[in-house]
Amino acid sequence: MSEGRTVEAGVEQLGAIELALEAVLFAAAEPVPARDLKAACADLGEVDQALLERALDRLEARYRDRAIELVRSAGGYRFRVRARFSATVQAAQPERPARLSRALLETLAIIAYRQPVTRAEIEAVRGVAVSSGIMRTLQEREWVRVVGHKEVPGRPALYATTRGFLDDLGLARLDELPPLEQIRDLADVASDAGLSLGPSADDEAPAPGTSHRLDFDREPDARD
Amino acid sequence: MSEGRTVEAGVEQLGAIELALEAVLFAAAEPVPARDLKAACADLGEVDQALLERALDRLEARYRDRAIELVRSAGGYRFRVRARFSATVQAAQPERPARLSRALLETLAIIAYRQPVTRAEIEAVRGVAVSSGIMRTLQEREWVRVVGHKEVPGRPALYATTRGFLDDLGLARLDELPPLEQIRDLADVASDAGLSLGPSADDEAPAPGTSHRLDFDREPDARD
Amino acid sequence: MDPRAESEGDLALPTTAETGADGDVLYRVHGEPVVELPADLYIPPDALEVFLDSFEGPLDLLLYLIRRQNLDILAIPIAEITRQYMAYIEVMRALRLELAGEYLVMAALLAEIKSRMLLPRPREAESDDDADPRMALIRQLQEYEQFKTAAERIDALPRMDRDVYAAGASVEALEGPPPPAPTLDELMEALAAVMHRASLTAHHHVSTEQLSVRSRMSDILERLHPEQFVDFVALLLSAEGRQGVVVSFLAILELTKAGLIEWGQSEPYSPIQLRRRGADTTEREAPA
Repeated sequence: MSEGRTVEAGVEQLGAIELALEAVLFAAAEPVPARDLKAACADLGEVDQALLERALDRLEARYRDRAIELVRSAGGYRFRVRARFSATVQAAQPERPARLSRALLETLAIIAYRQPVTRAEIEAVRGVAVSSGIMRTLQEREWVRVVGHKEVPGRPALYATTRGFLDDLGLARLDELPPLEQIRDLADVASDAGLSLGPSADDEAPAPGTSHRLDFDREPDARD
Repeated sequence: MSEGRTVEAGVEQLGAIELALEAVLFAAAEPVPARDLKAACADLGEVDQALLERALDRLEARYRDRAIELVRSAGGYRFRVRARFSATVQAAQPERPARLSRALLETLAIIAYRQPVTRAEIEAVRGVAVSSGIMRTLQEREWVRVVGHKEVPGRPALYATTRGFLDDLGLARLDELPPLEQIRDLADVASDAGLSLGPSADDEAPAPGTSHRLDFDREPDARD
Repeated sequence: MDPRAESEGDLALPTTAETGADGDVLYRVHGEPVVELPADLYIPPDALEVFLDSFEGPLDLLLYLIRRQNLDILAIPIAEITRQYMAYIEVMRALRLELAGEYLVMAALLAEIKSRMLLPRPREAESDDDADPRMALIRQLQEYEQFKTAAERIDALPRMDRDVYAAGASVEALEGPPPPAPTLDELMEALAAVMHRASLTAHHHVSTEQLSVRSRMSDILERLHPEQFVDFVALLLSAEGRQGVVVSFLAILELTKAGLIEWGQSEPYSPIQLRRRGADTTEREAPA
């Protein structure tokens, strides 16, 4: 009997937590970290990680057949309209944001895979100067931020991507980005290319599909 | 038999409409008028007012015991977090931001100076996307309102600032905002950071109600 | 290529200052002036400017030249690629495109590589890969292509507010401490930042209409309805005073220019009337 009441209370608590999470998640404009979700349940008894996850699982299940879904990305949890309803949403609000320029995307990609990285290092990879407008736009969009300064003359800013960047792409971690294409070893280059001047048009293109996981711990300037 | 199939199809259609409405309502920045809801169901067969209302009733019932509710007002339909979750939502925001976000301020400033303006136009000026969350916040704080719709495909909302916006800034009229030329000077100064050429004495930080140009010596009070 | 780009950073390419910035270099390297479009530029002349403008820089252009011939980066036919690259540079110059310095630096580098390959190399240097400028160029091309591809893949990921949408609900019903109000200084600072950024990136101008007019535009728009004409004179007179009439009149002109309102007259010489454009008669049907 007393055990039955405990179980009863447990179910009741779980339900209350689920509703509290629902309120917080729909009220927030951004993904909500687990810490804040727990804080929202302060009045609902002891809520540890396991209980929180049970409540989140229940919430997720509740929306399984609905137009929205509970997703987890770098910044935490958020409700999102399911991708298959994107066209429906667009029909109601057809103004789509402008496309991002290639210059901006390339700059963003270099920061994402090479971070932390200086502007000069980005320019070295792209072979052109990076406009101030692009760096400001990336920071304004809160996809990129300055994480420090490189201890070289001039102390240039070191740029890195933000949690918001991952959130906007629906990623939980940086290594969920598509892997970089592998670069062929330079040792091959020397032997393949030889020193002949003539065109070697019959050379095969580099084998596609060879890719590797990105090593994010690598120092950005290791290549030099 | 054929009647049975019609009813079956009807139930299926009703369910599809309900989901489409759910997607649109959760993605929207402001209350969605009935006509836009109908437009979102364009691919789901003939949707008349009665069918729409049935789907909305179903949707409303679906959230009866949840933390959010479907509300209907003159402007349209929207989901709203129930008032009894006020404390819960607050508890999840450990540090209430003392300042408004940069993105929100920029959006608000553009609406003030370019009104009536669409979201796409704001995005074109800012160079980055404006989230529905920001537009929702601006309207809920009653600094921004929808004054009409632009007659282009999709009929995007036209945004303008409100009386409350002026009140919160301590202004009597919109044209008490500093003229754009003055802000442009400010922008130029910002871009010349490094130059010690400060702004001249009479155009320091713009203060409320000072040094603005008026082409008309008296502006009638706003009618509202 | 981005003509607005600023040359602030150090380029990794070995720059040869004595030949880099000087326009003459093209002729000396090439041997003879380029007077007509190269035969392999099979792009309609009208589209050329757009086409050339779409390159993100000299590496992008080189990569294009190599890929177009299905060549392996690792075995660039320097002589041929250099010839084509120079041809494009010449076209850009002929079209008076703003030619970023980086393109000329690359031209100089290609010329240098080509000339070094024509000369007999000292034996002791042969094993030293780093001494071969072609190696550095190949490495850079590979690296650039790597990130070019990565950029395309990132762009293809479903993105918030473009492909997917956050689900949120109104917090209007919630009670709590009042949100901070913007200060005029914050607002001006934010706007100055936008305008600065806009001047760096785009051709968008925040034009300088009178705020009183823009404010009146909003007010008038809100008072008009698509299904019902309102008397033009009444709109003007509802604003008190002579200045109010002027402001209203300018606002109506602006709204007309923006295509937001339309004018009507039931018969000749009858009062001029206005209404909002569009025939949305259902918007106000939601029950209060």
